[in-house]
Amino acid sequence: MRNLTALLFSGGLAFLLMVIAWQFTLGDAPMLIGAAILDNAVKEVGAANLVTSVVLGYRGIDTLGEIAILFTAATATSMVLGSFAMTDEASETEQREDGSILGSSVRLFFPLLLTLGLYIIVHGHLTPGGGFQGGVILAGAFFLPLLAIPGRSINHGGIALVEGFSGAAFILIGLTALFSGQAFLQPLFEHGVIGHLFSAGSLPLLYIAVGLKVGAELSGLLANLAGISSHAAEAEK
Amino acid sequence: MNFLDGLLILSLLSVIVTGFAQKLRSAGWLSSVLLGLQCLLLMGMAGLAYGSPAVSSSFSVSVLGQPLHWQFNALSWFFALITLASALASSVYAAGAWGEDYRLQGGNPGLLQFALNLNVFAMLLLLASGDLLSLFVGWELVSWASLLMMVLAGGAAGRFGLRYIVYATAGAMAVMTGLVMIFQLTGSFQFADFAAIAPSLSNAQVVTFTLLFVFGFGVKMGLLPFHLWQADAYAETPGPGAAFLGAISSRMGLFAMLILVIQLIGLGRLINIEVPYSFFSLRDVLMWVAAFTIIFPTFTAMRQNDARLLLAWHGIGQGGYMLMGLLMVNPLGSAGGLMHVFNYASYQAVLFLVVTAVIYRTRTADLNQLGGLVTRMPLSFLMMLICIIGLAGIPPMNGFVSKWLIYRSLIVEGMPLLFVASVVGTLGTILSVYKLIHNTFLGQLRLEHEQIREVPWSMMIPMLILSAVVFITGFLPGIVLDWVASAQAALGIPVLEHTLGGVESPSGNLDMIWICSVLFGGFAVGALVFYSGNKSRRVHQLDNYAGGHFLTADDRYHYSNNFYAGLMHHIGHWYRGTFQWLESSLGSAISLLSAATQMLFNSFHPALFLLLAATLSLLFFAG
Amino acid sequence: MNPIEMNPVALQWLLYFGAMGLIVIGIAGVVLHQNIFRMVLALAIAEAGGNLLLVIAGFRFGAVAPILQDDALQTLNTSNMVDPVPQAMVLTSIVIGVGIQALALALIIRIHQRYGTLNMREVHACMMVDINKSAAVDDLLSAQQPRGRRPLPSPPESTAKRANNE
Amino acid sequence: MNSIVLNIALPLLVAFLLPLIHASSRIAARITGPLVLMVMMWSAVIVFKALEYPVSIALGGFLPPVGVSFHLDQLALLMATIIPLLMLLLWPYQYEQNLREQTVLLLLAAASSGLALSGDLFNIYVFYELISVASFGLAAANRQASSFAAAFRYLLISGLGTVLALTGIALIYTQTGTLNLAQLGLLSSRLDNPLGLSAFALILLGIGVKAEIFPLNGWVAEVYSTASTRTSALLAGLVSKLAVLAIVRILVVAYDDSEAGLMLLVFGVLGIIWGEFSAWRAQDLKRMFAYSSIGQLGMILLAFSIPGEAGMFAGIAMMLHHLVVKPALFLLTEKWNHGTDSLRGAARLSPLAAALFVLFALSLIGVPPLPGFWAKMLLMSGLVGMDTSVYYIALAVLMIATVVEAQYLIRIAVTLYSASDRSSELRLASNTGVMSLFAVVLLSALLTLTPLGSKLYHIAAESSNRALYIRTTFNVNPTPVLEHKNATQEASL
Repeated sequence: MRNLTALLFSGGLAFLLMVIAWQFTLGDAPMLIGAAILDNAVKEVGAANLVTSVVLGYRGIDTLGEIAILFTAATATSMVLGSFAMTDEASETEQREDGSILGSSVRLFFPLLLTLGLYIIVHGHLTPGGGFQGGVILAGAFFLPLLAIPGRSINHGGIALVEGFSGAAFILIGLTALFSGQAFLQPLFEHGVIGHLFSAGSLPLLYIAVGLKVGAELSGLLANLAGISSHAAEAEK
Repeated sequence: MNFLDGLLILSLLSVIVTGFAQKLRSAGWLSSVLLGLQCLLLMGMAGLAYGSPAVSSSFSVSVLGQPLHWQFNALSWFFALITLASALASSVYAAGAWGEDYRLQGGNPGLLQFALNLNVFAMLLLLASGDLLSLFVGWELVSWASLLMMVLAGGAAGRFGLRYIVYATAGAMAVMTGLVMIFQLTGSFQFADFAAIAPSLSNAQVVTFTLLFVFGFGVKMGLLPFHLWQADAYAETPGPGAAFLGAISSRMGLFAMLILVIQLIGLGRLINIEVPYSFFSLRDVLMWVAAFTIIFPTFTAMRQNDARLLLAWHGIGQGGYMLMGLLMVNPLGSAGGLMHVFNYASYQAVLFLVVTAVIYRTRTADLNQLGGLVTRMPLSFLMMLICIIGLAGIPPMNGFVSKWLIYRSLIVEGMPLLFVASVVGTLGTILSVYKLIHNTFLGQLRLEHEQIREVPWSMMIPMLILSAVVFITGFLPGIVLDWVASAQAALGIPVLEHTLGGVESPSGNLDMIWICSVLFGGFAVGALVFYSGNKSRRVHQLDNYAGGHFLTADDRYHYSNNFYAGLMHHIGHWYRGTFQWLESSLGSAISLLSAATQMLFNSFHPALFLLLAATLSLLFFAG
Repeated sequence: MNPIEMNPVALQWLLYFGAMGLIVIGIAGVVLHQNIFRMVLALAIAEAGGNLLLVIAGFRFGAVAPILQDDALQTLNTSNMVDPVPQAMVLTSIVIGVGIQALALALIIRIHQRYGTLNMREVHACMMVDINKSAAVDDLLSAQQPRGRRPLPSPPESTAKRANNE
Repeated sequence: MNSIVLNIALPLLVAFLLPLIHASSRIAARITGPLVLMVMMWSAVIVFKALEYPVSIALGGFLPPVGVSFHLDQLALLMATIIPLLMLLLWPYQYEQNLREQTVLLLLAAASSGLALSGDLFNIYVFYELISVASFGLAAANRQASSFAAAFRYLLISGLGTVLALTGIALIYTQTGTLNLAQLGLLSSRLDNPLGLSAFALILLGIGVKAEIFPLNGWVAEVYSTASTRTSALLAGLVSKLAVLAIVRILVVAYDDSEAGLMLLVFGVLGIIWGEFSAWRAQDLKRMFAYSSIGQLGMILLAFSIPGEAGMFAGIAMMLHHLVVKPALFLLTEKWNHGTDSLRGAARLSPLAAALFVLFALSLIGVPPLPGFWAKMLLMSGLVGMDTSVYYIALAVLMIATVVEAQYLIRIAVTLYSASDRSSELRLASNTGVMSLFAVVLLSALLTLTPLGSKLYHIAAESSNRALYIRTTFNVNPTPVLEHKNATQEASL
């Protein structure tokens, strides 16, 4: 009965949403603020990647909120899963062998991933990608050994340090603008030559902060989830 | 700073003082003194009752741009007099021996005095209201203050108090709806503004307002479908509190209804509105509500076996007379209604106090456990006798005058059916008060009550004074009729022409001085015959025989259980508890609804409702 | 096939149907599944649908991604680009989704540990028992609705004796 | 004016650094949180005082509508002041091991301030999500199995709500191509069609999860009865109001004079019915207050569904009243979390707490002259003023609900004061101090009713003025608040 109702209403919802969607014409975006941004972003922000100029410039406060959400989620997760110490205990009890293929490939991949991640972060204002994407790759780099090499644990103190300071750096850059008489999160510095690595003012700095923050949060999150789940499996046995 | 300011401030002070002095031994006397001072201040405004213009309080508050102010006119003064007098009587009663006893029983007499003062303050505030908003504030304060009084006793009282507050809140909500409707019409809460637009209201609006206000204020009065809360709640209130509440508290509903329905909307409008498909006008409907309010509770009272319940049920019925009288255009009727407020308060207070005195001595109010106390507590008996004569509306007591006025106006106005209905109600009253005095004071004395004595003077004096009032205002009704006439004038309805001894008007004449003289002359003749014959012999109360056999005190020949068995044989099947049934059905329905609503919160998958809501609201807009 | 070359109407069908379909599939999935882990997966699907819808909002025929590369860097021609704002918003909402999902997984781990089940019905029942216990209230779902605990009737003497003997 | 962003930046900054501060000095970590909240309050008060007419500030220096803007009017700043204040009152001072909870609370403070100030649709969504995630964390912070389950169920509903809200935003963006509320207001004719209204419905449902809107509030009772009382107080008192505020902002600015208000009305009425009737049968205090809070939120929604100043005035008044009363009532349950039957005689052991309960209950029912009465009267007056049958039905529901409310609240009061048949073990609630503070707030509101009323009226007049909002945002000729009104006109109902 419940399922039937749910199905019926899901069908209804789908139909109604399609009715709504059908009133749009594809590719006919009104481009109200979009056009304004496309016109002015190069002048105002100076980043080759216009999405970045939106993410860090026009809607920088959203990005701040976003990393705050990630941070909150990480904090809440560790609150739910307990203290960091538990993961360490769990890893001490691990007795599994280190698979040599996995181990060596991880050792191979780690620096590569690290480099790739950093590259994507640093070039966020020029090419597709940026702090978030790069941050995820960084987190992947740190998470791989955890999966592949048993007994390996992540340095949570380090993560806390990175996540704290990178988040703070983002806000401090914003506050610097505020205290120098501009608006909060207003891009600083000269724009430079568009398309160059050192351009777009403070945007690359912000993206580095975001990248490190995201990387740290995600590694912390993943480590927490991984650690506690192996611990739980242990407890069930 | 005029007398009204003084009165209100003193009243507020009394609340605070008695609130802090609860634990004091002398809290009762303190409270009595404070109430006495308030009475004096009220007397300072006595000019109101003899034609002085209304007194306005010199302070006013403005809330949300709406001024609240307070004033006293003859009507307010009349009600305030009753309030303060009954409060003073109750306070003195509770201050002395009764309070000590109450403390020993585990009660807190200081708290009772506090509640009394709080009620008085709330009522004065209501009576002094100078606009609709202050009226409502006062109204709510009265409601909640009387809740405090009702739940003092704890136990079942809490349950009854809760029931009361549900009714009261429902009423308050109706009143508030009416008030905000008025506000939306006039843009203010002033009486004058509403009175100004009242003639131009459409019939539908008049009906709405009338129904809202009659329901809202009628709940407090115990008008018929909403009367269930009253008897239980009053009966469980500690004795002096019950006397006070019974005497005046419900009349606040009448007061507010007078202002809104009779003064502001006007009876003329009600009479002109026909109920569709009938020959009734809206006014007639209300009068029949009043008539049924007289009959049903009175006959319910007859079946009660607890003296307090019997009195409390009565109180509901008497409210019907007042409303019926006041709904009459004739000055006789409205004067009767107003005077009945005064009269009823005087004897109802005494009756509750006497019953409390009986409880104080015997520890029971069960009419099957009492009897023959007349020799033990003769003064109490006398006072109860005076008051039940008043309650039954028999000369020479004051109750006769007000009921006569009402009956007379019913006849003059040509409403025979209503007249019959109210006479039937009076019949019930007589039967039930006879049951009260018979089962308490007459008949066989119980052995365990042989040693009890009359109650102490601290309890006796308030009762004596009030009984004297019952008698004097019966003998010289002109005293009260002066006030009543001024109150009528303040309400803007026709004024009764009266003399010191009664009424002298084209609609009818009544001279109580003459009636009383004849009556007491008759009594004197009877007494003369009795005492000159000198054939009587005094025997002990337990010295009885029947059919040639001596009866010991162990033989129960006091006929109390299933009183009026013969009558009940005929009318007993009419007692069906329909209203109780309606009330409990309503309660069950709410409970059922509540269970249904809780199902949402107990559903194991609340996200389903999100899906439902999303689909339905999209359907609403996009579909 | 290059989507730009597709029939615009067909493309519209595909994209909007895809987005709305994902949303509805996700919501229906959350409602229909009893396994709480699957619910989280369904939630992720629904979020993907929402994100897709956002991206479509900025779509223009014949436009390119809003990134100045190669030639465009010289000409700074931004006229034939898609709207960059939805892309930024999608980035944000994806990250939000990740945060929520991580937290959900953490909660699932704990729930599974404590209650030993992933079935929503059982989890709910266990939770209600816990809540009622901590609130010292009789189970609201039970039929013993009249309030106040009624003592159980004492067992008939014969059974009590038998129980003692055994 | 720009300094108001500190209310978001500062708590975020400290929250990010709190683990590091904790690592270096525990004492510093303990005092940092309250300190930050005080600074936030101070900064909000300063801006509030300096504010003569609404101001819009552009974040990142990009003028609206292109950039994100904050709309600073009296309502927003009032909320921005209340947020840190309430958090200070409900801060977990006495617990050790609460570093993460404090972090999350700071994040919540930042997000709440952001939500109150923001003037951009997507920015509102982001801050709303931050509030959501923080509240999931707080709901689970108890670390009981039941609180994990409740938090998960809460997360699930909330997550679906997020999807709906995001869909709504996407629809609006597709339709108008902008996210700025003021610009949406200019384009409101494009939104006053089935499509725009559907988008509003979706956003309403999405944000409504926090606002305890009727069918989306399955989580309320569970979370409030499993989370710590402070969390419940915060969620019921603050978070729900902020969600309502966000909805109202969107409604007033972008959906003026449309059917959208009707939806609020319907949800409000259903919420009242569901909440109050469920509370009628609730058998423990926490759940009773949770249900009652649903009912109250319904009333608030109902108030906001009345268009114009009257509705805004009533809504703000009810909101503030509930914001004071409900947290206080929740604090009461910290020690009294038992079936209502076992509360018998508790007043003897904790007279102050019982008296406070009665005070709050009376105000909640709306007994004059307590503030709750005036708020309710404004609401009723607004409903009658609409003079439409739908609103009369709503009025009838409100009346019945009030009676039900009176019944269950006074039932508890009577139970508290009735004689106990056994020695009760219920002691004084430990938070009587904080509760008394709430009572002081309530009573001082009573004493300053007239100035407060006129102040609130001005706030309402300002925030219900759509043209003013749009003008402010585009910074065209900033004008005194009530320029269009007769300045001497007294606040009236």
